[in-house]
Amino acid sequence: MSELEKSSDNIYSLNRNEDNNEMIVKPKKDFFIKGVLIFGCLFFLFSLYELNIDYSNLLEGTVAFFIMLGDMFPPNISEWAYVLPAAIESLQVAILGTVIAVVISLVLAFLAAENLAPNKWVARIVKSFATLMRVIPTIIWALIFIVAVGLGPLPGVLAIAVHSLGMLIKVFAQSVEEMDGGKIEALKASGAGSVQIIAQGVIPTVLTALMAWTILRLEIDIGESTILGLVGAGGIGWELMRAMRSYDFNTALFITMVIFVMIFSVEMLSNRLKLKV
Amino acid sequence: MEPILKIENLDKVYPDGTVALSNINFNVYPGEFVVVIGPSGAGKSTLLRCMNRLVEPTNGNVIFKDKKINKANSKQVKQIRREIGMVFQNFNLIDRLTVLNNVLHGRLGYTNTIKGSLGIFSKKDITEAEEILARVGLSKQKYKRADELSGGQMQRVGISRALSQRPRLILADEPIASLDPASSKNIMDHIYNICTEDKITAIVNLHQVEVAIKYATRIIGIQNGEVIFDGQPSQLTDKVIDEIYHDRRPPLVHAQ
Amino acid sequence: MEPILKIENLDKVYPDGTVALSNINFNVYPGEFVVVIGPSGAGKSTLLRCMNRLVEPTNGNVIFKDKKINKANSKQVKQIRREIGMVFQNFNLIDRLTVLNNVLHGRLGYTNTIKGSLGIFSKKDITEAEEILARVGLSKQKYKRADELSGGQMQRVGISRALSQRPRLILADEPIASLDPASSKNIMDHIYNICTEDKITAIVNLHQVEVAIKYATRIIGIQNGEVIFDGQPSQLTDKVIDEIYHDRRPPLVHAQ
Amino acid sequence: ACGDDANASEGDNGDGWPDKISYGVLPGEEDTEISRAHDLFAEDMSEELGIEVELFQGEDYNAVIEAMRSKKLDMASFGPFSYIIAQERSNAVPIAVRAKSEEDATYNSWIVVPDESDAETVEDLKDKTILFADPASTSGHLFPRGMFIDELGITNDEIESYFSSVSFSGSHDNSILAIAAGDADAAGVCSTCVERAIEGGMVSESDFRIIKESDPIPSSPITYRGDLPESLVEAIKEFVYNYDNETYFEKAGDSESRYIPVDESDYDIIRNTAKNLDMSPEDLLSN
Amino acid sequence: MHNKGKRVMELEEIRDIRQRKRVQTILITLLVVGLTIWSALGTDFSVYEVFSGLGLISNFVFIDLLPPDVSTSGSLLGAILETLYMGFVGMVVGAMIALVLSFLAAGTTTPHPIIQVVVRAFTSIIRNIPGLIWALILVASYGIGVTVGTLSLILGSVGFLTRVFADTLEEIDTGKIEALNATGSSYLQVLAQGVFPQFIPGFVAWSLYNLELNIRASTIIGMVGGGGIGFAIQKGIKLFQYKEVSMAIILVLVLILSTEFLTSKIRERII
Ligand SMILES: Nc1ncnc2c1ncn2[C@@H]1O[C@H](COP(=O)(O)OP(=O)(O)OP(=O)(O)O)[C@@H](O)[C@H]1O
Ligand SMILES: Nc1ncnc2c1ncn2[C@@H]1O[C@H](COP(=O)(O)OP(=O)(O)OP(=O)(O)O)[C@@H](O)[C@H]1O
Ligand SMILES: [Mg+2]
Ligand SMILES: [Mg+2]
Repeated sequence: MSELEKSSDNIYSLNRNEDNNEMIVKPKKDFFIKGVLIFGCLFFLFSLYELNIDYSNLLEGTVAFFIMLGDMFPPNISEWAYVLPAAIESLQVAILGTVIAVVISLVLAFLAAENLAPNKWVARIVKSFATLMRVIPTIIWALIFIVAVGLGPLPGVLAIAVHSLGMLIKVFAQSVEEMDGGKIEALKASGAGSVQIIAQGVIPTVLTALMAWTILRLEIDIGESTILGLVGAGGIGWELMRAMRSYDFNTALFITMVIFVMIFSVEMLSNRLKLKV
Repeated sequence: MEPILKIENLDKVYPDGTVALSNINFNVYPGEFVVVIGPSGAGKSTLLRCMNRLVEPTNGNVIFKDKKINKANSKQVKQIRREIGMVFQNFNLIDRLTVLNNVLHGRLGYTNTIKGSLGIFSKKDITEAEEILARVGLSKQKYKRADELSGGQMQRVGISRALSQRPRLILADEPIASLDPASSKNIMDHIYNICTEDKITAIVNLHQVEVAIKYATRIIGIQNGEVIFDGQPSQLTDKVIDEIYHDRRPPLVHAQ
Repeated sequence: MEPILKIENLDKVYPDGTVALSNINFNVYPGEFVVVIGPSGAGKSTLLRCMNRLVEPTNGNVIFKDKKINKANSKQVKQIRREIGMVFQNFNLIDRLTVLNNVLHGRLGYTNTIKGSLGIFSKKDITEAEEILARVGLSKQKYKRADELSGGQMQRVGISRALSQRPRLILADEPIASLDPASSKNIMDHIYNICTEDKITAIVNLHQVEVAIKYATRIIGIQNGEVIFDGQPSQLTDKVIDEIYHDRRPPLVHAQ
Repeated sequence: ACGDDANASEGDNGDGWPDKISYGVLPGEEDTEISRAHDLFAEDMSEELGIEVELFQGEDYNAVIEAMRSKKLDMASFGPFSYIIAQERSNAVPIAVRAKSEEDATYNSWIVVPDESDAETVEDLKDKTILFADPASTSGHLFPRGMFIDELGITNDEIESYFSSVSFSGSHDNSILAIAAGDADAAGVCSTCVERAIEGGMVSESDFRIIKESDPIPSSPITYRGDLPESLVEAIKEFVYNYDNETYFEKAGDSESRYIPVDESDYDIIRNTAKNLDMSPEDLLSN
Repeated sequence: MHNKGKRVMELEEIRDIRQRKRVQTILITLLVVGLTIWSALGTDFSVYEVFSGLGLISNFVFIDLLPPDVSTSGSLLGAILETLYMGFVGMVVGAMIALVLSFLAAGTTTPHPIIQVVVRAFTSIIRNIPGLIWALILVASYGIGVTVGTLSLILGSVGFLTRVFADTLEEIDTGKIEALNATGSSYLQVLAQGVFPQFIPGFVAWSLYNLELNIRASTIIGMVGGGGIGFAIQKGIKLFQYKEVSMAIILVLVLILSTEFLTSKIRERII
């Protein structure tokens, strides 16, 4: 008993000692963050000034905006026989583009993740490559692929795939990098090879994140595929343009609603999956 | 008796210049239950991880069953690692997989790449994994996801994974540091009993001196990357302990 | 003496049908150090949380200093909560704020909404918070961020936050469950000493029977939502313990 | 590689005809309507020629020109300006335009000002803000710019300094809307686009005034790729010139209209204007 | 005995659940594969065509697009700056609006579930209508130029940020909020002192990421009259000045990389 007492006293004094050794750390004045904040505010004002937005027009425009919204009602569904197949085509373009991107990025992401890549440079190169793919607008990708495979949905699929690839590589690699390194080590320590480590250790761990990103990307891609209609890739984007050009706002609203429903159902799906995974 | 593991003049200097180990020499003989103690930052983890080359030694040799691990090529390293089970402080299980699947990961080193990647294991491996789970009292949990377990249960899965490698040597790096005292005792009992029954050699890093004294057949004390004690638990006097921890002796494991 | 807290016929049924508490009755008198023990899922946390209405009781009354908490409107609840400090298992500090700021959160209930929201506290509150920190040995850490502390230090901040409310009653829900044994002792000592010195009544949920015996002036044993023991620590025989935990008594806190 | 491709798509029709013809349609800027009629046209042509005709509709003439250039597209309809580029870049040859008569096969470019503007002539626009539709628009950029140069006696490079600001709205619609709202002092727009916008209720005739009208601009031609087999071209021409499906022309905007033959020289006026503006295909494609 | 029987049942139950989950996984996989095949058929996908077109792609890229026309970089600089201004203003205004909306939309902080549903529905509409469509509508009502570009970027930012902010808020440790409630703090105090500090890292990180998104989005919005580098790109394409387009893309790349670099520095300091 007395020994126990003694040791516990030790603990106490130990704690005291530890505390005494440390200096009071004064609250850090972080000039960096303050600087960034001030700079951000100034830059915001400067940007506003440079943009030279006409605020009086803002009010008028808003009135016009709501009048226009009002004009759009009720939606005109008489064109459904054209709109729905076009919507389906856009959906197909988005799905296939996303799937291709996911499959390829699953390979490349492991090369881009610094904790798994054979070396740092491979990771950096793959990542810069991914950035470039993201920065080139989908429309330009579409043009590039039209040269290769002609008009139609196919260049749309490819354009979406490449553009998505750029984002998915980045976010997949990030998820992999965020993974607890110990788990990888544990498999390594049991003599597993790198493919096995990825398949049995990394993928199960990051699966939820991958699925979330994939579905988010699908949402974006449905939106993108509507733009691609404009470059001859067909689909619902062209229908929308057609309606807008012929001032058929009621049909335009219907088309917008169809697009909304497509993207929204994917969002719902992702919410559902979040509960399940 | 031939040592199962020989450490010869082992040095480890991390790229940032930290000298984590300097000139470590000792042999471990089959059947020993070695506990490594030492203050935080002494180099315990580094030492253990050099043994299966999760950390690349800077100098010296680590010889496991007459094979120099530090000289082995990547294929040989994998083969050697198969025979060395490792147990981690924070378990390092793959959360979303079942307990059984996690245990079967111990067989990956023996399974061909494709099958292993797809998680296809032989009937025999599965039966064996189930037996191991029965041994650590987790039969009922085998289809649970690893992240549905309590800490103590997770560590038992960690041990099972190591066991399913049918290892000759088990390395455990603070296997009980993130467990509550009750689970700690349970885990140490399991490691100790299994190693004794199966004649597996064990090297365990521990912070808790009493626990070390209770289980070890031999204790190695490390400080500043050097072995400063190597002997029987009975030889570990308070003076020696004080020396190992300087006056940084970790608080004892008592609430009362 | 008037009881500070009266629990009358308290029931709690969760929306999913779980009966967490049924017909609990007891009084707590000023200065008592009550420890509530019981197996996991017995309803200890539910009981404690009913006391400051973080959980809405289904039936019965919780009367704190003659005010029925369960009948109070939201403003009154806030006033009552100000006088009841609470300490949590996982500390529940706001990570990115300083230790001092976290302690000052205990004063929010006394500070006007705007000032409190902006984190502006009176000179007096600050001095007092610093005194409390000095008491628990954290003067040097007061400007550190809460997430830079060790678990034991975090819990001391948790206690300080509760103290800065100048509470009449402290509720602590397994305050040491996520701490190592050494820090556990330290924390229990702090809670005990402070409550004794300041004459604060304490109700503490614990898993560790020995710890309960060591500190409690009174022990309440709960099982399946019912009080099955209420008495002095000395009355808590092994037989009673067995009964409380059925055969699910938690393993003792010994590694040796 | 290109040659191989062309061969690859050739079927076993004795005359080296391809398996199918792909036909790309852009909405010409003077079109009164983007119609659903093209499906019908493609179907009828397919029936007549006995080979499949695949139809692509889009908004972006770069896509059509590039596809034709890499021989992924056999026939296309272009706007006047995009046609002269397509001729240069993709070897496009014009066949016909859709119109009621020769005279009707043209449209105009207008310079318009807001109704309340003081400007009566182009000279009055000095130091005012000018809006073009989009950089590649025939009637929304090329011709208005040409008119400024002719009327004001300045060079192409002086345009930017002559006016206070010169910018692009992106489309004829945007331009006329901006004029109606008084956001710009003048704009170059196509006559038919404005008429369409009035019909659509976007602007009213009283919102703007026309201060200058251009020479007639030939309208949008159907073209084929120059290296199609002679016999196929003949068959296509015969089909197009004799095409008289009332339903089609009705849907396309005017049941009275038919396809009227055109040839390269009909577009010389565009080429000349473009040349004056350094926007001829040679200038654009040289870099 | 009885006990044991019950436990065995449990084990089997768990196995059943596992098996059901496995069946579910297989079904989902089949569904995805099925959808993919359906899409491949619908879009006439052919790997052969893709690969046979590679030569044409390289022709186009290396002859038409490259090398970039450096001489135009001067005139493009104004456009890229305009894009930056638009993106930044869109981000700041969008983040401010989203900040308020997200507190209403997150389950953990909303004052009332009905408000939560309304705000969520509202932002979902904003988010799920593509930026291009917004731009088309906005151009029709506000005219052309940077106003519309900025407005559609604000709309896009509000839609995106409200969602991610709300998700971040919902991930916040409720225990900490409870701890403040237990001290008798008021709703606003809990938000300001308990929720907000935890929310800051997410707030900053997502806002900065949104800046990047905005800069990229403005290349599309510019095409329908929103101004900035997007319009320059569009103009380049239409006039077949592909080398100018590639120059513009390089400028966008530089801008994105520098924002990425800066934002990662800021993120490091704040988290
Ligand atoms: N990757 C690394 N890079 C640089 N230095 C490292 C690295 N890993 C460990 N070190 C340093 O090497 C020394 C030994 O570390 P090691 O982790 O082996 O100690 P330990 O005895 O296991 O400590 P603990 O009891 O805290 O786990 C320490 O000073 C540590 O900071
Ligand atoms: N929010 C809830 N909804 C439904 N059931 C709940 C909820 N919270 C707790 N319970 C159930 O109420 C019972 C009592 O739970 P409580 O957390 O009070 O037990 P405890 O004694 O604190 O257990 P432990 O020692 O594990 O903390 C348990 O059966 C638990 O599953
Ligand atoms: Mg260690
Ligand atoms: Mg509890």
